[in-house]
Amino acid sequence: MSFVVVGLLGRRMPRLEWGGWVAVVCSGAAMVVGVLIGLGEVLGPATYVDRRYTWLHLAPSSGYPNGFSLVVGTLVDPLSALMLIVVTVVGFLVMLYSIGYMHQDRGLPRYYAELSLFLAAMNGLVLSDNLLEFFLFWELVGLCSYFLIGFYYEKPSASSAAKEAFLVTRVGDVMLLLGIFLFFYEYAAAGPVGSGGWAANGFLFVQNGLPFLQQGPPVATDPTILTVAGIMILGGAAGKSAQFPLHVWLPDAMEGPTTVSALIHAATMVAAGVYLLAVTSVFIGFTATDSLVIVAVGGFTTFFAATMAVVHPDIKRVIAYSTISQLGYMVLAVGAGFSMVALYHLFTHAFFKALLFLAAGSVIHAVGTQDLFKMGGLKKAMPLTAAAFAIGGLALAGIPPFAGFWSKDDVLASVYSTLGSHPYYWPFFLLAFFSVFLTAYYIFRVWFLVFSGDRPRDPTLPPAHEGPWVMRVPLVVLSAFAVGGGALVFFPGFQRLLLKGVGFAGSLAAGIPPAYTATDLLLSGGGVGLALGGLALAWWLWGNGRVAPLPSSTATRAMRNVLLERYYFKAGYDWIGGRGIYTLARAADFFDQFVIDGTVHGFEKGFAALSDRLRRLQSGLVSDYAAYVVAGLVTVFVLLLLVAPYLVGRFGGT
Amino acid sequence: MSLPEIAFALLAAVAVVTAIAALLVRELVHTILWVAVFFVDLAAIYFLLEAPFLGVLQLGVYAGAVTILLLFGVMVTRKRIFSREAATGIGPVAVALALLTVVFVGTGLGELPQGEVTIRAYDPSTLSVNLFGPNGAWLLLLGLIMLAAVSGAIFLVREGRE
Amino acid sequence: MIPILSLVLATLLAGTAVTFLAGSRARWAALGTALAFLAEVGFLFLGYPGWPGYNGAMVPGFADQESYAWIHLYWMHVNYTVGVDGISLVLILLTAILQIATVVYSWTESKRPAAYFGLVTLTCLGSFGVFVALDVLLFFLFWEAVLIPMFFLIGYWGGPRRRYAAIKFFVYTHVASIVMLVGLLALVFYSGATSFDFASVYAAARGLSPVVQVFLFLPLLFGFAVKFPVVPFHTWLPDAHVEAPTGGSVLLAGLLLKLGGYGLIRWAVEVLPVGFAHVRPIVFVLAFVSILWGSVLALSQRDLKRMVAYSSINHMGIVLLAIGLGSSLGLLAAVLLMFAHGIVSALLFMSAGTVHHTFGTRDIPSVGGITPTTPALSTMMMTGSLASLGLPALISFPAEFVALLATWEALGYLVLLPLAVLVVTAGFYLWMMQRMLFGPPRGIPADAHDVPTHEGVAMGLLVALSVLFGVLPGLLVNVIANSPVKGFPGT
Amino acid sequence: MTTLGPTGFLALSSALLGIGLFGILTRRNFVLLLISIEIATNAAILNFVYFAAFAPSAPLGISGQSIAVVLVGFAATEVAVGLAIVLALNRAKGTINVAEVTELKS
Amino acid sequence: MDALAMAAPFAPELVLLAAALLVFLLDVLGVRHLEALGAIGTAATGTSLLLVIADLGFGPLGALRTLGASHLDAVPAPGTAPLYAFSSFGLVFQGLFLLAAFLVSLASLSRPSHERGAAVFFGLLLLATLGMLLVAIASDLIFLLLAIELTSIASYILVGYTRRDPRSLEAAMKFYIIGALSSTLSFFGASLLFGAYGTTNLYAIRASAGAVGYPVLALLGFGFLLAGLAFKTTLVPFHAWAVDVYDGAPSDVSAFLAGGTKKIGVFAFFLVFLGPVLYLRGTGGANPFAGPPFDIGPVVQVTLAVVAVLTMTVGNVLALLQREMKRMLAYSSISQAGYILIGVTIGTAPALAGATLQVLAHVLMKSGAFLVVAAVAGLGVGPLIDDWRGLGARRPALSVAFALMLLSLAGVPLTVGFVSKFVLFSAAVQAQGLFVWLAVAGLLNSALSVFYYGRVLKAIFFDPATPTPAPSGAAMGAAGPPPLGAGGIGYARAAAIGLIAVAIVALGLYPQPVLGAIQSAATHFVAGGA
Repeated sequence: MSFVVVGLLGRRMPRLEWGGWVAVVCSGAAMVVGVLIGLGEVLGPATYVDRRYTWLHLAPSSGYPNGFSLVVGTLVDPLSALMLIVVTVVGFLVMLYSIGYMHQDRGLPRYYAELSLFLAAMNGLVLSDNLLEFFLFWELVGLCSYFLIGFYYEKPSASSAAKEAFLVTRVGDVMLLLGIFLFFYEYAAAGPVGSGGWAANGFLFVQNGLPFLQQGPPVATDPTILTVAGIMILGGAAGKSAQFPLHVWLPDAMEGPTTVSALIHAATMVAAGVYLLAVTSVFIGFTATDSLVIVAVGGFTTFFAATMAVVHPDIKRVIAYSTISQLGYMVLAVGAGFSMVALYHLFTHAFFKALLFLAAGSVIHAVGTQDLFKMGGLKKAMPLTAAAFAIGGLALAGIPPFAGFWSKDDVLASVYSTLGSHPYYWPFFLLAFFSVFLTAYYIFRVWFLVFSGDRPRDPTLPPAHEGPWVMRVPLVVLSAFAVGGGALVFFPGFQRLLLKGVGFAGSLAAGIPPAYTATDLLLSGGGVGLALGGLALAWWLWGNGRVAPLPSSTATRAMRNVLLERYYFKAGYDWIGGRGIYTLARAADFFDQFVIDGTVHGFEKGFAALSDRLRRLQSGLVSDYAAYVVAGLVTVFVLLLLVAPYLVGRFGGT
Repeated sequence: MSLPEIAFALLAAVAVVTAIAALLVRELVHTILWVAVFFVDLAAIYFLLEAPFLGVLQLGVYAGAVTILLLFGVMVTRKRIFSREAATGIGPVAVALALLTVVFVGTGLGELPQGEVTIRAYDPSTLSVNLFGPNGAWLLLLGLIMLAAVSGAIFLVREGRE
Repeated sequence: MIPILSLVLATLLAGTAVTFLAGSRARWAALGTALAFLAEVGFLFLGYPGWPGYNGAMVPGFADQESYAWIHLYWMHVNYTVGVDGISLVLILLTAILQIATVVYSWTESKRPAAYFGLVTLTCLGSFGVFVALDVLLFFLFWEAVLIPMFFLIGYWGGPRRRYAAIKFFVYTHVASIVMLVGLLALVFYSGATSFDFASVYAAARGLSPVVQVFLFLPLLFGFAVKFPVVPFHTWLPDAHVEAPTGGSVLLAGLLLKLGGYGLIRWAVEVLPVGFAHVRPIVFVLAFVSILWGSVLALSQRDLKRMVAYSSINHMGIVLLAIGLGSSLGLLAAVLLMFAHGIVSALLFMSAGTVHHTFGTRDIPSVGGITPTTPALSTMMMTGSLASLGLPALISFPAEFVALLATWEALGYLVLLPLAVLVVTAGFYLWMMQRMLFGPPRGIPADAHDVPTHEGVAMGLLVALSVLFGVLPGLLVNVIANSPVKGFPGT
Repeated sequence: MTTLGPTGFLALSSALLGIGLFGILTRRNFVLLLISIEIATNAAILNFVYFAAFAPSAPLGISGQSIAVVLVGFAATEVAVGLAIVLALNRAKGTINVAEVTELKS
Repeated sequence: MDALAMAAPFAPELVLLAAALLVFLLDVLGVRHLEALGAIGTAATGTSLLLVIADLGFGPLGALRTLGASHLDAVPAPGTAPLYAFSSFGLVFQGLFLLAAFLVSLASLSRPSHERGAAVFFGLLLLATLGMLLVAIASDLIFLLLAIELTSIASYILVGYTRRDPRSLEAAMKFYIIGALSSTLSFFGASLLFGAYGTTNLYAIRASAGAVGYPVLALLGFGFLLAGLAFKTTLVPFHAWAVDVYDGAPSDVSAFLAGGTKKIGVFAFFLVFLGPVLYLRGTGGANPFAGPPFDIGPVVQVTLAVVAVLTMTVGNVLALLQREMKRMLAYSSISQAGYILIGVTIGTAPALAGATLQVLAHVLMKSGAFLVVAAVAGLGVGPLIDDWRGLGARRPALSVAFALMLLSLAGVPLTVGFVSKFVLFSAAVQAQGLFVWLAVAGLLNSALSVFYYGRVLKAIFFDPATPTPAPSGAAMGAAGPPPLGAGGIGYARAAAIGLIAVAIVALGLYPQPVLGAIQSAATHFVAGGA
């Protein structure tokens, strides 16, 4: 059934303008199927549909008494159903939006082809029934991301950003790969299934018809390896989800079309990292160290990215930093042991972030620039967009009753609930908590800069207007999700999706649905208050179309520069990658050419010199030749009578 | 010291001296003379060793034919007859090498039974029986060598008339 | 039974002869030969267990074995013995594919075409021979027989420094062969094998003491390592690759390097398991150094071909590593990786060749943004690069995946090194793609046009294959896995 | 019956050999080279004659003298060939000084 | 009838002798056409070759067999040893010698027909060949040395045969002086051996080797012989003459020297040194220098091994930078001698067989190479390797043939040069122990040799032609005789070269028939059967 989805999307060779419609129709069909599957899981009892095909197989031998096989297959379970809904719905909407947004671009067939391939791969990732296949699609998704970031490949910055994205996520991928190896080698061998070790079992999420997650947390054999495995998997997730310190690529990835940013770099692909953590948290049960590291990464990233978003003048980058920040919340939640909460936030975030991006896209489409300080007063020309952006912003900022409030609040609440037993989480919780304020501030800074006021700050901007209906419809639909998506959690079916998805029964299900005790209420209130404060600050600073509200004192300027330069991380990486490694490579090249090859040439030269020296003995004078003969004779005698007897006596014959 | 030994010592000394003299004198014609003496001296040694046939042969072939051949060669290339022998660059090395060879050969002597050794006397008839009998092939080969040498030498020398 | 292997040899031999004599129609002769070869290889595959559609029982040992007396002296029995197992079969398939691709790619070669195509065919003949030979001398003969046509291909059709490169190539590999020959001879005579046959040597080598095995293994390792090539014996490779004509580079990278891997598996690892086990640390060091060195150096290259050449060193380092693991999983990975690298490096070298004659240079910084001008070329180039950096659904991925998996299994955290190098590998390919394919157009001559048809066909074939086997690696794996893994401890 | 100790005898033969070698190594005149070779050859001939005494049996010993006879003939032939070469060389290059005949070298 | 029966085994030798005499006779009678005399020489060597092959018991030629099978490898009764003996090993070598002579004489049919002295050329060629045949049947040291001298003296003249050419005469002079010196050393060595063993019969020496009364004297004798024979075999450091002589001599003669006469030294080495190597074990003797008693056999082996390695290495190193083609070939010939010496050093039947095959290969390769050089010189190409540039494009067939010879010299597979080295070095490995290092040294040397052969191939095939192409056959034709057939090379020479090229490949692919004969011969020889 789900292969149909993949298959449908796999057929992707749209041509010209209406090729986009082909893609839209395909993704629409995929959405229908995906949503149907999702609904099936929501409405009915949780089912696990697993189909498997052997991809690579080694017959049993002495090394592998049970043989060794790698399989591919599809697994539909609550978790994947959830993701499937997100992916297909957002995917369809973005596709639709693209029709309007991208209509004047060259290379449309390529765009739709790549986007479709991405959707196919993303679905494949979601539906994978084992880590190998997961990894396979994971990489494919990364590839599509690479292509789409570099869509405007004539722009050096775009191709450079694409490369950066690929490379940075590659670092994560490599860690993930090692994590996979570690995890299965050390752990599944002794796991609950244990019918001959990991080699026989492959990398399945599912054994004996049941997912691992249904079989209870297994016993770890070597906690060290498990810890390392967890950190490695976190590394993979951090790469994909742009967590510190592998976050640098995501802002640059905004070089791609906005639609791509919406779909890939906000809603789906970047969430795959969180999805990965959620999946694996279920069946490797991160150790305490792992959890702390994950919490630390998540909490710190949340704050870290939010600070950078505060000052940035590029509309898309601000949203990108916000994505990083929000992903940080999710990672934080996973680390604290609340995967379902993370997924919940993932779900809501996908919609409102896509909404924000699409709205931003709409703006960019209208005014042709991404510079916030050139925009202004667009509220009148684009009321729908302004509204949509506001809804998205509110959702992001966590103002009730928008979707973001419920999930973010849930994250904070659930993390807070662990603070008692894990005091080390405190600083990260506080960072995340304070980030709520920053979030509200930066997103509304954007809103005010773009929409409030009467006229654009840069008068040369073309007059703005709303996009065609294909662009408006997705905005509306997503706005609806952004408003009401959060409340879905109060539906039991959706709850079950989250809970079953991460394989925990009730006792561990704190936070789903949010339980509002007194503390929680205080927390929520505090959060909302912070958000409102941020909003207010934004209004106070930017509310009426001002250009530069703050005096550029030295202190703020320096800080601003640091933030704009992203704490010099990018420069540092560039230095390492560009200067450091390249210099090393040049040095190695020098070594290769002059030392290794030079040694060989040295032999050559040595022989040549010897040859030359010997050649001079060939003087042409026959007496010399006779002298050689006599010298040879004497040498022979020396050998025969002195050297050889000595050698033979010494070494006892031949 | 017995008489043959005294005779041998004298003859040997003469042989050595003449050989060295032949190589060191400055004028080629004198060299030929010294060589002739050297060959005659050797013939005497053969007689002493009770190999009269060889002695005669030495006189005839070496002291006679070879000496005359050498003289002939010297005469024909007479432009150079009285020229001084060119200075040698490897004199010391040559002496050293020659001496080393002599030393090594000399060590072989240490093994030989010391003291008097009786020289076997063979009369020429025994020799000829041997020479034409079981070892006839040697002479046959010598004949072939001479055939090749003569035909080749004539060819080389005849060239001038072309 | 049809002596199918001899038939193939005869086909190739006749093909070579006909090609040499065919004059201007040589390319047709070469193509015909290649196609006939491929057909016969297909026949071989159908008869081999593991291939879909095979219905016979799995035969341990070698299939299609033939043996005839060749040089029989009192003290040595050399036979003409040929046979295949899964490992050789896969590499033979690679030979056939690359032969066709090379011939098609070089379709318009105008400089002495008869000789060119003849030498190409001869190279493939030699490679085939290496893969089927089951006799020490026969193996060595074919091994060396590959050298000579390649020497001429580089030296006559190559680039500006071709003569130097040709001689360097020849001398390096010849020295290695010689050391290897000593090893092989010692193997025969020290083990007291009754003949030069693989089976005989294999059986006799069981009785050797560990010390002797180590001493026999080392020269063999050296001989094969140069061919691989393993750092620090690699410096012939960049020069040879850069100077060789495209067809030559393709065969060099695609086939010749595989000879080293195959030789190591067949004649060193399988025959001398104990020696191998003792020498493994050395093998690992060499492999790791090669992996690291190859990719770091690739990073610093400006010449496209040179970059690909160094990446070959990197990949073959992984092959060596996989072989060194001494597990059947590692062996599988090694063979798979060799096949993958054969296809991918061929594709990349063809791309480089096309870039060179389309844009007049291979200097990466001086050409850029070629995608709008030559979309087909840049697509295929991109596919090649991505395949080479191990992207899933392309051919290298399953191979590298299994290789790393096996590495982890055997070496634990040491796997971090090849893993980390994967990033570097991705780095230089992406850097190259960013520079050459993307960005604003730079250094593109006015008359530049997309890939010529014949080159496109050749490259397209390889692209298709890399996708096919990337998605369905099982096709090859089953064949490889069905070859009895000889010589590993416990088997 | 003559008796003669080997020491002096072999001293003579080795001395002659040494002198011959010395001559070959140091002389530049072709004719002198020929003479040097003859001196050395004569040392060998002397040896054969003398070692006849050491042979295990008389019939074996006689071959020493036979060899000497043959060698004398051979040496003469060799000298003849050498002289032919001297003459040809003298005609072609106008010199018989080997130090001046060094066109072929290195 | 009795005389006839006595003479029958010597049929090959007699054919040559008769032909030589016929040539001289015709010369005297005024018949001086090169073609006529050359035809006699070619026919004689060819016939003789057939007779030798027949004597070896080669089936189809059985009718021509003149040597009774019972005479072959017969062990002579002690004390009655004649000066000669028919060993199958010797016959094999006779075949090799005759092959070289046949090829050279065939190719020489294409020498410029206006050239003077055809009679001397072919007559001496036949006499030299006769000498070589006699070497191969020698069983007596003096017989051996005299036979060598026959060949030597004939070849002194052959080298100086182009009488007007000062280079040729200079070569003859050097050849003569070093040759005479070496023969003196050989005879001196023989005299010492005669003193030590009381006989000059090699089989007797071999048999009584274990009971030598004066080991040091014997060693000295072997040392002198080593030096003397090394001259012929061009071992380092007794090699220096060879380069100049091969360079200065007419190329056809160089072919004969390198491919033919040099090999008598090899055979002589086998004949003389196999005894000490194989049998002088445990005989001991007071070593005047080193104290304790020692085995002579290993001592000789060590010495031979050193000389072998030295020869290979120096020959190769010297060839590296050589710019003249003939000198390069000469040095390569020297290094090849080193390989061959390995066979003697080891002294086992496989080693002997390998060395013999190497000799065969070298006969083909080196005489072939020099014949090509002669042919190319006839096309007006200069003596430097650089002068050969672009020849591959102009004369593809000739170039390919030459390439085959060079590749074979380098020991590249599918050529006979490879098979011979393979058998030889595998024998070294088989002998185990320190002999393996001989194989390693040999193989490394053959790797080294690839450098200079590769350089030549590069010049011929890769380098562009020299800017001013030398005048071709047509231009020369205006001044001299009409151009020769086969594109200025001459049909006979082309045939000889083609024959060699084919043989190189054929034997490289399927050496079994020849190798089979060689192995049984070598086995007999080592076993001590006369």
